[in-house]
Amino acid sequence: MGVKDNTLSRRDFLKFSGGLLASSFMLDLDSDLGFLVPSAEAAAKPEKGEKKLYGECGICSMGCAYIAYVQNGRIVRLEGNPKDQIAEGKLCVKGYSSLNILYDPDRLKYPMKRTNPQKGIGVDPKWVKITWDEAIGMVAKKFKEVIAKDGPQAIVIFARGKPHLKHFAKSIGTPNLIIHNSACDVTHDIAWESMVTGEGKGRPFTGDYENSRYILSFGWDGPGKSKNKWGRAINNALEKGAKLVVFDPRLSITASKAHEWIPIKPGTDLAVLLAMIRTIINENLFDQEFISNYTTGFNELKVRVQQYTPEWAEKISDVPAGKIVRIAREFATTKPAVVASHKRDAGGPLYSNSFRTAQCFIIMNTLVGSIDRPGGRILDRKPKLPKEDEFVKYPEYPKGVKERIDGMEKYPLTKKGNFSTVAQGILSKKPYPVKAALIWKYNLPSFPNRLRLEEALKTLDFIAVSDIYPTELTELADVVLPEGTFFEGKGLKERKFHAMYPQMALVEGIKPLYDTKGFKDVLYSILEKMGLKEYVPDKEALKAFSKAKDEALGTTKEEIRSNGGIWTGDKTFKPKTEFGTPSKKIELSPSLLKEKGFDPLPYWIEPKVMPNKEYPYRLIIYRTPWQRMMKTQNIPVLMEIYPENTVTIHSKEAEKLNIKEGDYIWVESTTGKIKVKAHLSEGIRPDCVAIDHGFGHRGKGMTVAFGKGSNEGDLVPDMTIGEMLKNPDPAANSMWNEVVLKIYKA
Amino acid sequence: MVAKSEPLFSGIRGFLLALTLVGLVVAVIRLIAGLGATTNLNSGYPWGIWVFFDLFLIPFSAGAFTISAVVHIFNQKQYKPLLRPVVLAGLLGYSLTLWFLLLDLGRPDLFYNVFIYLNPRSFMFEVAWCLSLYTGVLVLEFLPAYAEKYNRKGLQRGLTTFGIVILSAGILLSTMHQSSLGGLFLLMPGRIHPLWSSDLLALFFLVSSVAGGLSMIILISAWAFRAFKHHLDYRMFSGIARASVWVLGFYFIMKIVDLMGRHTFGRVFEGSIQSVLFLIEMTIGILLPLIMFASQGVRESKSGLIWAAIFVSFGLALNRTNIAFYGFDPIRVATYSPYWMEWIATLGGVAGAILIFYLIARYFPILLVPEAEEFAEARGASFTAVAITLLAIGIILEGTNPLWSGYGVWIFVAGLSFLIASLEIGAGKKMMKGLQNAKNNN
Amino acid sequence: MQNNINYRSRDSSEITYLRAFAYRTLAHCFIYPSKSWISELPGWLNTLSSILEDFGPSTEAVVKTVEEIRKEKYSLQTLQIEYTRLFINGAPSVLAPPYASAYSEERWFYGPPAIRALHTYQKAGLAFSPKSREMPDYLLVELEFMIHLCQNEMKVGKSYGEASDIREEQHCFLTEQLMPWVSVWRGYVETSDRAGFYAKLAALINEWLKTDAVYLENTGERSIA
Amino acid sequence: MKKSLLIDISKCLACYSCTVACKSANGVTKGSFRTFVHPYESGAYPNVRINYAKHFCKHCKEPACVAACPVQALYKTEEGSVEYNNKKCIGCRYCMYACPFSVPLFDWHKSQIEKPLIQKCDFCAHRVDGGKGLACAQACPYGAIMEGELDKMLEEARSRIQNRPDFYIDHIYGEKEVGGTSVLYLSSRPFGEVALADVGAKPVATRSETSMAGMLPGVTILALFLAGIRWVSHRREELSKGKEE
Repeated sequence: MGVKDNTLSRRDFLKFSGGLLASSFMLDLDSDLGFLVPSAEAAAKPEKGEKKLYGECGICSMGCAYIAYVQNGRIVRLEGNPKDQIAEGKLCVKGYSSLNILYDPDRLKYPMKRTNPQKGIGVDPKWVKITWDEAIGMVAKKFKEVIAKDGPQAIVIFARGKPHLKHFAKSIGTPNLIIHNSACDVTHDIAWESMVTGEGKGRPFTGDYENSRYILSFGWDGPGKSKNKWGRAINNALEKGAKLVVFDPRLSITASKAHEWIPIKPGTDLAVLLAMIRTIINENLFDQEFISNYTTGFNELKVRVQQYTPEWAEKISDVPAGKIVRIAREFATTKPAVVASHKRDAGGPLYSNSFRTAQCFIIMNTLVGSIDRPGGRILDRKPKLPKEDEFVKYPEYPKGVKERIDGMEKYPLTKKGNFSTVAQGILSKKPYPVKAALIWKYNLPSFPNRLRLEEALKTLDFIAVSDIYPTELTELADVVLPEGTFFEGKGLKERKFHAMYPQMALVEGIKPLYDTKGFKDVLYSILEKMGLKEYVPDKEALKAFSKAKDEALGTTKEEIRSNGGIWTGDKTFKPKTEFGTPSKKIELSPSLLKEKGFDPLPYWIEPKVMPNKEYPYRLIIYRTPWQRMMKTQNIPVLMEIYPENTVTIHSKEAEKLNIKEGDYIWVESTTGKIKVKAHLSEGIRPDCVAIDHGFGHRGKGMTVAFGKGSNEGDLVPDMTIGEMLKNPDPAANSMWNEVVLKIYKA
Repeated sequence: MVAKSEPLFSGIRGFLLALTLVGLVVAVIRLIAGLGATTNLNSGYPWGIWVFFDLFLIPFSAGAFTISAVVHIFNQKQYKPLLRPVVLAGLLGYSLTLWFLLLDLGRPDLFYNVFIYLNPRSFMFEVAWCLSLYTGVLVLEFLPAYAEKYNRKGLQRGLTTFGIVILSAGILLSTMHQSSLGGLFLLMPGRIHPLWSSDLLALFFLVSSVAGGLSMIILISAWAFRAFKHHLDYRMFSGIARASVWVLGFYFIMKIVDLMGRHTFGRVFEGSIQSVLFLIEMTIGILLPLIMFASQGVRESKSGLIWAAIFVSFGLALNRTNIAFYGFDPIRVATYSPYWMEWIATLGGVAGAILIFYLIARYFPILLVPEAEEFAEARGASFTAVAITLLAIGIILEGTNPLWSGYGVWIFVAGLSFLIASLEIGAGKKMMKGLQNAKNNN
Repeated sequence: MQNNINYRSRDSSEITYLRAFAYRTLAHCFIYPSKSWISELPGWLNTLSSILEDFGPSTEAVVKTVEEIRKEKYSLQTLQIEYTRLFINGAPSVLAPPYASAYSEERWFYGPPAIRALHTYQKAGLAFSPKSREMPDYLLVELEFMIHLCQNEMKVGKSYGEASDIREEQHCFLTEQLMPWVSVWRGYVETSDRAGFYAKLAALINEWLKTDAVYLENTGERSIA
Repeated sequence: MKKSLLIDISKCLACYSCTVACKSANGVTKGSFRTFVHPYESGAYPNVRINYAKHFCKHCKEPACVAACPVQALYKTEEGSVEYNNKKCIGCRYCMYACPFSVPLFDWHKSQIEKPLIQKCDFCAHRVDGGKGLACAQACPYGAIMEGELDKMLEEARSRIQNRPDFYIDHIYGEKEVGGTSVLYLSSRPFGEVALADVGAKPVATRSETSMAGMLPGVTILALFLAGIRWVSHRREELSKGKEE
């Protein structure tokens, strides 16, 4: 640029010619600099003032739509989008502080590969920055090698069950897509699918709690997890005079707002529910009209529950029979009433009987006519959009091995993978050896007994990890594929999990800060590099698909933008009269379970473990409002509020053990032990201790999170598939709370 | 003056010097690293040993204004030999106080803001200004020794002329800040144990400071004269002892009446730690020395006087610590015990003060100068004029301009000082003469 | 040294060109190591050292560092590992991110220094190239900006008023934006670099910035006079 | 217009959105907070309650901290807020003692170079994130914090109590406390349980101000008294001298 004609003195010229080729004399900026380009516009109109940018918060599955205010290319603050039915103009503590993730210096910035053959947590992988081409080439090459030598099943993919991931796994021919559902909501999933929505259709998260008059919670703590729509809903419902009753061994935040907190014995919610169902049926308090019009299997259910008297339940659960009967009556006679539920409540993957508990939640809601009715649990109301497979066609997928490394092919209903059994599957090399893994945004502490998985992953030849942060898992990776944050993506997002009516949120995104790539693109690039072009969607087809979507919505992004970033469909609520089951009714005695050889009706199952002399306490895992799983611990402000997790112990028990507030104590199970800070409280059952999730990162790359608190998952046993099968649970849940403990001063 | 044969920093003085230096180093660390890193201060106890120490040091140093009042206002000339050592001790006490305050400030770099942005409603403002002004006054009061040593005639003349004004200002400022110190605690009624939390705190602080000052006169003189191996006639303290009886008695009765008036007398015997401490304070700190000073035997015994004075000082220290710490309900749940750095800085400061006292006493005419501080007389008329002017300016500033009212206070106090100085014998005489002349002329 | 640049006798646009070239070379030395980069490195360093040599006794340290770098041989992989570890992501964590914001009060990237830099670029009529994925306070962007300013100075040539304005601009950006954080950053690099190359390079960049600031100060006075 | 906040403790779900929003809106540095939510447990198992209350500056009508501050670093504005001038503050921490609500906090963790300050809510007088209004109220997802004019907020509080008389304690904390504050609290549990103590209706500042007001007259009387004594004592000396002569 512009300096070619500047001549140099002779002496200089001699000097330079000794050093460089003449062509280098030019101050050529384009080859490796060229960040700045002359622009008359920039000088005339330097960026000032604020720009609005719409987006969707990616911290949790609520997906609140936000408005970001941008100054000088930097987001300075976030607000909830008032037009969004989920955000209602607000975000939560994690959402507000999520800018810290976007601008976190610790983020993964470029693709990297390992140069140190030695692998382990805390061992320097000696990263080397590579280009995306190289990175994807490495993954593709390795995968091809593995497929050629050991077959596609030797590749395990750990990732969320997005359609493109399922597609990727099928395209390369591996059955091993390990989704986290066994640790998340698998029990609810299967209960809903078999009873209401139909196989493979999933489950709703939505609840019209705001309009409920009687809300029952069995371990559900939505408001206490910063699910801010639910917090508002409960506050509003209470203001309107609703009654809230919470069964929970721990005085959760929801329980703190409840009219009644019943410290039930952990793992016995099922007994109370069965007795309640019996009471409601025998006293004819159920919604006759709803039951006769929209359900099947009522009589079988009636017969089944006769054995479960309130007195029987009292003995098991510590809840007085009179209380059970009273609450059952109140629940059935105050309309609308609802059993609130989300993921890791008593019906979640916590206990051996959780699947049956989840089933009872649905039965309770059905008995009072609260399935897809105002004030009840609401089925999804997504916008009617064309499906991708209508536009993008793929050839038939290769037929591979059916057996999965986590043994889940033995479970006819859940095909999503199992966090509890995968490690032992890999280690035992049964039914086949595994050689490579592709992992997307899962971290070791998300698994029960992470040490076993660490051991298993170390036996693999090749691991590729895609994440935002250098988590402890990335320390085991051979290739790191950095992903952008939710601030850096673009598109239109469905309001899915908590929507009462169809809505779409516009996601605009800022210019990515680093050389990151979305995982979907990464997957397609890998396929392409592997020579599986036929499984990469055609660009034209995708364009047509996106156009069809716009047409279906009857609007454009620009229009949505000018309307405040949200597209809203028909708001009127039309209760469903048909459901997804084969009978199109809510099946109280589901045919699907019968068909797959399971008992269709709920029955009492003892919790797997009971406190004993050596291990006198039960573990309760809970989640704080200010942390989201293992995602938000590198946010300085959140760690300032609450620098490490604690174990909540009943004050009297602590006194016995001479433990004081703030003491560090050992919490030990048969699987492992962790050191945690003690918090004394009267708000917990004396035979339980509660630990909150989200701490104990071992990855030093996350400088804020590293070394703070402990991971309670280290106490939870993983299992072989054989052990898992011993538990009569069609959902194969991970049983996070089936742990007994001893505690002692550190 | 003083035997100069002794080595300067040997034995105990060497130790003091070492302690002073270590204290200084710690203080410098504190002034760089900040309060959190170098102290155990916390949000429950934002003030610590430095402030507690100041709370004791200030009334203890009240000896300086007490002795000036005794000598020059009450005209008890026999105490003149004690004037300089006690004033010097007072000066060092106040300097040390200011040093500790500086260490304790969160933003020592901005200390001067106290003199720029004024809030006359604040007791802290009053204390800060009084402390600074009074320390200045004490320097002036000490200057005669300097002027004598270096034979500065001009300065001497000035000092004899304005000496009485300076001294009066010192007394007024002392009264003000001694009571303001108690006033500081008026803003925290709920936090101080009812045994101490009285509306009369300011008055209590003032009266107890006079008692403390009287005892300090005894202690400092005894120590100073002994340190330099001079003879001191202890019988001269009997007047101070008698005065102490009155002051302590008044203080004691006031305390009892106050407790009765607030219906908290019963709590004296409630058995809590605070009540025990209160009892110790009242018995060992007030009653015991009161009885001792009242008995002639003690008054004539050297050790008796010293012990009684020690008890008074102890009572004073205990009283201030009780109010600020033991009887204080922390702002948040917290505990406080000084960090080693706080101790070192404190001890270093005290050691430094003792050392400086020794050095000054060694090189300046401090001890055994019975003829010190004779003030010139007969400036009555001009002083009266100045007094009236200053008082007027002070009132105008105070009344009209809120921005300047903070300065008005001090101008007013200066006016009062001149007023005290003007009302003197000479002036009276002159006035009489003037009147007679006028009559005669008529 | 005998062959120091004599500010008074030398053509100022020539000096500016050399300065631009120094910035260009330093920036080039800082890009991520590749095969071609490492094979060209001795040439670049030779040139750099001969330019720097001209800038008087205050650059003695600079020249020494250049010599040191030149003498030592570094394997490509070592340099890549160190680069990644120091400036991108490393174990245990990124040690010396080359962004000004990393050394401001808050821990965030794209902090006030980035915004300040962006404003300066915009004022100088520069915008971010749409293909670049960097933040405004990235070391290379800031060095590139200095080159742009040098080029501007060459363009206006000898019209002293304008040239001195641009010099003022350079001096300002150098002392207020670049130097404060580079001096801190250099400390981090020096304590953490295991290979030694980047420690020296960082020291070199830091030294050069200081030298250039002194030069700009001197000539600034001259041009005013 | 008098700014005001109404805090409904019964609606607080301890999420700390207010704390986080306050910090980023006001650029509060690491380790310092201007508002914080505390849990308060009361009762014994199984009849336990936990309540969560946000604590921050109440912006008193007659603020003790303003009376206490020797350098006017704390001052009351027309809108009713008590603001802080960090350029004047000398860090004496008397405000921490004076505040009846234990609000001001000092940056203990900061070195002298980092310029420690007093941290206290100033009703978002100096927002750095470009936003307007009160950050905590805007952030609160649960309607536990409401921003508005003082009279309107009092009205709102009264109507809430009226609508749910069995639920709320019939008292608006802050309406009369220490002479009235700009921050009002509603609660379904006794205020003592959430560390909103009974501080009385009298402003704390008046106690010290009464005492302060007595200072100058007191000193004047003292001065006259001293002058008198001096005159008498010297006169006596002169007389005795005269006798000797």
